[in-house]
Amino acid sequence: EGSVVVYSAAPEQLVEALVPLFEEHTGIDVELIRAGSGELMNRLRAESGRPVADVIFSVDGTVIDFSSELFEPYTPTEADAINPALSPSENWVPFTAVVTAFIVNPEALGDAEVPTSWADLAKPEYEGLISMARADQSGSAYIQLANVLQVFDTEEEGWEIYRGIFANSVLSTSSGAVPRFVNDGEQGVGITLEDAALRYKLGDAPVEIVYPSEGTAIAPDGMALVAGAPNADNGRAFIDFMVSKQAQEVVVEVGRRPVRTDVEANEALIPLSEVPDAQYDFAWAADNRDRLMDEWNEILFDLY
Amino acid sequence: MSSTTLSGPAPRFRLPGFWTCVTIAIAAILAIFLILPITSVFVISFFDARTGEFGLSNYVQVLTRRFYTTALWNTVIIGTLSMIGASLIGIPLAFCTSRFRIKGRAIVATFAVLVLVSPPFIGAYAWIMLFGANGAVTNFFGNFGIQIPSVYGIPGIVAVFSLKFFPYIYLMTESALSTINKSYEDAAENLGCNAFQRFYKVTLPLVFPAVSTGAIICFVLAIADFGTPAILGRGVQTLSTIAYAQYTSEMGGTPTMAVTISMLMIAISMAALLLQRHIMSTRRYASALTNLPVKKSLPMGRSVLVHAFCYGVVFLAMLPSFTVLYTSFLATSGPVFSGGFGLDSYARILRDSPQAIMNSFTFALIAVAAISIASGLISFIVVRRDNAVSGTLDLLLMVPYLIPGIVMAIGFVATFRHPPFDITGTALIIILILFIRRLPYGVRSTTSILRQIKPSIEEAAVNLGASPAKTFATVTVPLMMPGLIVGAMMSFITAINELSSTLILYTARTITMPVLIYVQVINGEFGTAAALSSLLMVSTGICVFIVFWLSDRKEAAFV
Amino acid sequence: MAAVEISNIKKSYGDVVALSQISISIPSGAFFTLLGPSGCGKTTLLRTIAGFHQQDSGGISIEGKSIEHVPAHKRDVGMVFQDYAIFPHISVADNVAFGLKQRKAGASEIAERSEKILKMVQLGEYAKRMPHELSGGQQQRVGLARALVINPKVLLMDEPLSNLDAKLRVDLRRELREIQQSMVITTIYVTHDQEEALAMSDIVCVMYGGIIQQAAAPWEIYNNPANRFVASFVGANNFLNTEKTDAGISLPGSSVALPLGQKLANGTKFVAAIRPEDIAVNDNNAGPDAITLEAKVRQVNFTGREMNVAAILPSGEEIEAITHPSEAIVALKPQDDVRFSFPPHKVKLFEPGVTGARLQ
Amino acid sequence: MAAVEISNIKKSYGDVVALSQISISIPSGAFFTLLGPSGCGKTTLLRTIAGFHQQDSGGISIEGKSIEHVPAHKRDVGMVFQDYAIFPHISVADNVAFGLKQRKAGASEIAERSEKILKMVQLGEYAKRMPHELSGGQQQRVGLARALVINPKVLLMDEPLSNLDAKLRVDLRRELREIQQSMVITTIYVTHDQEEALAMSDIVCVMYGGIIQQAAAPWEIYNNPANRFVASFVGANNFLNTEKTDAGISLPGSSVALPLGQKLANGTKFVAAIRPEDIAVNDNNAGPDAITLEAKVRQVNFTGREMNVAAILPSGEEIEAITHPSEAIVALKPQDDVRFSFPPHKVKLFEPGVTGARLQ
Ligand SMILES: Nc1ncnc2c1ncn2[C@@H]1O[C@H](COP(=O)(O)OP(=O)(O)OP(=O)(O)O)[C@@H](O)[C@H]1O
Ligand SMILES: Nc1ncnc2c1ncn2[C@@H]1O[C@H](COP(=O)(O)OP(=O)(O)OP(=O)(O)O)[C@@H](O)[C@H]1O
Ligand SMILES: [Mg+2]
Ligand SMILES: [Mg+2]
Repeated sequence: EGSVVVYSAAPEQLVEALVPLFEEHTGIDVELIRAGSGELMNRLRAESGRPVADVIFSVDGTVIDFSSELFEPYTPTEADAINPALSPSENWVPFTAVVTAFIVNPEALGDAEVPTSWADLAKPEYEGLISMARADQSGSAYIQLANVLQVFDTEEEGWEIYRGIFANSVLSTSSGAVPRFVNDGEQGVGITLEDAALRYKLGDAPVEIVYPSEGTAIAPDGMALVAGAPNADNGRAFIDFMVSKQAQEVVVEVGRRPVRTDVEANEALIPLSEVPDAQYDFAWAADNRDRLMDEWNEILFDLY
Repeated sequence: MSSTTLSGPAPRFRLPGFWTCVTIAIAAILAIFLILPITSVFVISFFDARTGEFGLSNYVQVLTRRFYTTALWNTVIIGTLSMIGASLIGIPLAFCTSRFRIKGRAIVATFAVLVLVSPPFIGAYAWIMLFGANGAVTNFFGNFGIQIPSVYGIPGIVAVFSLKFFPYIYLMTESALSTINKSYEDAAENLGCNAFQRFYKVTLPLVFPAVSTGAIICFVLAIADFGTPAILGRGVQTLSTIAYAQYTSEMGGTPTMAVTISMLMIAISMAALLLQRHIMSTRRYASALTNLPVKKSLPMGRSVLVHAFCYGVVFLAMLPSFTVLYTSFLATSGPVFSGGFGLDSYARILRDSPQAIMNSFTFALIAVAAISIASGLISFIVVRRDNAVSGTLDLLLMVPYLIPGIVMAIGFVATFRHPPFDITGTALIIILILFIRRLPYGVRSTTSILRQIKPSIEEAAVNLGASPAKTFATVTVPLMMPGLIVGAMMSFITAINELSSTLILYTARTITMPVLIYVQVINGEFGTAAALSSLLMVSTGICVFIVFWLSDRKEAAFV
Repeated sequence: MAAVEISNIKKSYGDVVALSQISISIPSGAFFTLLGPSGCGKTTLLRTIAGFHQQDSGGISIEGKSIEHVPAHKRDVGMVFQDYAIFPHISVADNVAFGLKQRKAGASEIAERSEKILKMVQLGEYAKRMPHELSGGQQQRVGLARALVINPKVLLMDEPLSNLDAKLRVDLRRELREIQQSMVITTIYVTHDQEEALAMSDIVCVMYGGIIQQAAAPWEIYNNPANRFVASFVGANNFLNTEKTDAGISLPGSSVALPLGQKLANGTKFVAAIRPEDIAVNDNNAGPDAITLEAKVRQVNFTGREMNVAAILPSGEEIEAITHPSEAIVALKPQDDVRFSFPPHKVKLFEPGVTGARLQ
Repeated sequence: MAAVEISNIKKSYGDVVALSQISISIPSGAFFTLLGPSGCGKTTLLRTIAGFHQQDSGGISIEGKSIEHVPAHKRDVGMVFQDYAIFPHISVADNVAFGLKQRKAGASEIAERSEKILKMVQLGEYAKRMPHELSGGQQQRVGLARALVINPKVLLMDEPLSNLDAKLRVDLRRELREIQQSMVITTIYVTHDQEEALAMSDIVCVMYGGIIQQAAAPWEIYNNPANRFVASFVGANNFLNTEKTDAGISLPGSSVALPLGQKLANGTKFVAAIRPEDIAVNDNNAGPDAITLEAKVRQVNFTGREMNVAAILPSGEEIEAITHPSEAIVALKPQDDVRFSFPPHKVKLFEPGVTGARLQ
């Protein structure tokens, strides 16, 4: 019954689990383009005259808010089942909650202790030990930046800490590579997503998951219908399916937090309630994006 | 007599000849698919990144901000050192294999070629797996308390580039050394030079054109490669990593800074090329080949040393490929290698990636078919028709060597997203960019074989009554066939491994293997990336084998 | 009617004038040779006739028909190339059949004519071979057969023997001439080897600087060169500078007058040419009417059939004699005095300059 | 004392014997030429002397000293290469200075000696040029200057003129000989051109199949060839097969006896050699003691100084005569009857076979 073109920044294992299920369920063929959210937005913008994609899938919501003209708001059929705390914007539909966490390989830390907070990461003993994705290329890395700026008393204090972390970090071009480096023992600490870290842990890697004590962002990953989508109906069906109970249970299996209130989290993870919640402010992150990225660039220019 | 002359046919309008039409068609293709995209990229770099005003502000920014100037220096330093490193490996290796009897010389040469055509990007990760802080080799030596130098930073990048690009120097120098007139070396010896003096006073200057051409290729590739410095740089910024980061930045918009930086890279490459041309223009080396060099047998002791060096170098350079091959057979549990061997990774790529595999082969094959036809015709124009157009064509075909794939791709997007040329997102745009980027390989091969075919053979056909088009089809093409096939293989190998431009142009329907490998690698999915890479290496290896089998000067066909 | 009529052909490559005002008329069945030094325009003229490039002006007609607007592949002139130009990817038989196929001849006719011509060039058994299995001389003959089989109106050959070694060259030039004579085919032959030109041709046409210097039978060319260039290019020659005085013309060091029309003005400069084989060395029988010059030996070379005595005249000019070898001459050493003598009627006079005209 | 003494040199490449048992003694200051067809081992011998490869056995000494253990770069023999081998990346002056620099000569000495030698080879003004700006003949002279400037004990030259055109070759061989004589330098010269060998050398050494066939002065080589190979390779020759019968030895078609020692057995086969220039064509003055053969003309070629009459004997053997040109001979046509005559004492007899020994 036709096809749907999906631009996805979702991790491989999520796509592998969900897409065949959707195809089986609806009979719609999925054409998937995988890339970082930055690259996907570039493409959407380049193609805006004649859109190719129908849905953008699993990107940070602020990215969508930031270029909302490229998208068409849509309310899924089962919108009621979604945790309202995870659904802050009209422009997009949450798909899963993404929790920022540290993945730590104690063996690769040398003399340094296992860090427990953002402030720890800014300490000099972690110099060169931290793996972090670039905030200008990875949506989750931008969340990390906004997260740090939000959990301290003043934004200046946040910048102070972030600058320290930045200086200690080795930047990686993609967020997927961060836990890989920690797993391989090339670096000691990775700032990453809980589910990515979980996969390594489940694979028996010598790593631990640590939640920063100041608070961590619990951010919904969003999806949205592309304005002028060639297969808009199939796009809607895709979004509907992804918030369905069946799909959300699969989400849990691969280690992600569900958005539905009627689905439980993965048992290998601590309950969401025990995670120090930063009360991450999406609107602020979206509104200040230009300013924060300019500042980020300045740090980059300073440091290198 | 005069009456016969009068009754002769009156002068009549002559239709443009076959070759005139072909020349026009080729010129049009190159104008649209080469010059137009490059021009549109060039134009972009003059619009201010923020304000959109026309001017030099981007260049001012790039040339004054410390961040960019440091990167510029890093780039030049990495390019230069890698070029020197590759020469220090490539020249001695070429000397050994061309002047001494090396057992299994073919193996050395084959490995050198395989190094050239190993899949892009994944190699740098393989180096980390071996020599990283927790790499296999590092740990092995660590057990004995031996500290291996870090693979990170500029030294690591330079080392990796030297090992990755030395085959260009090796292959070019080797072929030059084995066709150099031995009389020169005899003369030097006769005039009192010992072996070493002979090498640096006579032999080396004589192969300078080949060495420097190889070196330029190394330099250009080293400054355009973004994968290796991105992975091994650890904070070292180069123009290529910045260009790529800027292009893929979340902020989106027109990739103005990326383009400006790329222009700088092109300018550096161009400067290097012009410098080399300038040096070469003051020398001329044509000489008759009356006295071919011979390979000497060495006494046992020295022979062992030489063999160890030759095999050591190519083995070291092949290490990442071996690592990738090995990795592809490891059993996996999610992203983690669970210990032991298994075919999980292959099972996964067969399940998930048939589209990419299909695409890779289809696109490369179609592009190669087009390249073969075009290069046959172009080489005829370049070699046989000695006029302004042919000279320009020859020069124009150097351009794809100098333009990084990412720039070409940005140019394609900028040029072909408006009607009537709206082909973004189609297979056609990928095939076209493969065609234009790999065309020089085909043309170079056919041109060199056509130069060896005496024009009198074609004239003989015309003289016997065959029209120009028929002569080309029945005489020129069959004679060019070996060159056409080698050219086709070369463009196939390079087209199927193309990453930098397709990465920007691909869509779900048009994803290719190298792109998929890239995506997998940055997602940390090593197993599948390794399996895909191995598949690519095997298909490339088969082509290499065919080229070896068909071409006279074997390895020389690859440079 | 002449088989080939060339009138007023001009051809330049940019600034280089390769041919200027060439007019030739070649009788049917003649073996016509273009002879001249490198760069004199021989190849250019031949290729213009074949149609590989267009003349700037002037006309060519073959058997009375202008071929100006006939493209190269329809001109029906056979051509044998210096570098053979045998198609290397097809057999000898297919090479020979190539032109017939272009002319859409029937299969049986092709087979018959190819076989006949291959027999004629003594390659009957080689039909199935590939070109690389043939020697240079055999390849040359395939090239000849391929050009002849189409029954061309004219046969063109551009230095067809120059890539072969000396012995084979002499053998093949005999064969070539025999085939040409037996088929009675009008032939234009290009060479820079004067011996080859003299030995093979009905008419030798000496070219220099894009201009025809003389076209005549070999004997005439050698014995009656029209100008100094022909005299120097065909055969060896000594040129001695002299001048008309009141006393007439004689050579410095000799009082014997050279034969010459008396109309010339005093003070006019000339060049006297004497062929080295006409000079006797230390000939005691030379009469008083012979011109006798004293000289100092520079070098004496024995070349087997001949002796070559190079000497310096008191004027500083060099003179060379070629004689039969004799013990007396072999014994000459550099710096020895030597006496050269020759009959005045063997001396020819030319105006100075490379192409100075013949006097008398 | 001989300048170069070669004794019993042997050299094989795998199965190919390139030199077998070569012994030569070259007097000081001589111009010694190795002459032979391609592949006879000339280059191998020369390169063995230069030290580029080692002989299998035998010894070489120069000026009385064995050079067996002296490496090539210390042998002090100059070498001029066939393909010039002028270093293309340095100027003419630097090429010439190359050997002196290796010998650590002082700058002023280098400048002085280079200049002097460049003047000697008439390249004084070309010192600053790059090699590619020189003609072939000029490059050859740079090669000569470069070899001579180091004052070598022996000068070796491997076909130094073979890449040049005919006229230049003759000029340069005179110059080469003059320079060699003025510097009195022992020279070993390799060529396959018999005329060149005869014209230049003090001693010609004819080689064939890795063996020396004859080493003697040019006159001797030409007039007294030691075997059939030398007779055929040096100069033109007609070889006619014959046989000793009861009646002695004569040629078929003639009853005049050939001079010969009577010791030979009946039925022994011989080859009679007669040089074409010793044959008279249709000579009515030929006496009864001249050998006279009737033949049919195959082709008559006029080559300027000479006429070449090729004819077929009744036996089917081909015979060729070279005579002075005359109108009568020019008039001969193929198939005409012709009479060849020559004095019996000009005939030489050899045993059959390529290197058949000389009889008498
Ligand atoms: N394609 C060309 N472009 C420019 N000049 C040319 C070209 N072909 C020939 N010439 C020049 O025209 C003149 C005549 O050349 P041509 O080839 O006819 O001489 P040739 O008599 O055949 O000489 P050769 O004996 O060396 O073959 C020469 O000066 C040559 O340099
Ligand atoms: N490097 C080699 N390996 C094997 N055989 C060789 C080698 N060099 C020469 N030969 C053989 O040795 C023989 C003598 O060769 P050489 O080069 O001395 O001949 P040449 O007399 O110089 O001939 P030319 O006149 O062709 O130069 C030939 O049969 C040749 O094929
Ligand atoms: Mg020519
Ligand atoms: Mg030789």
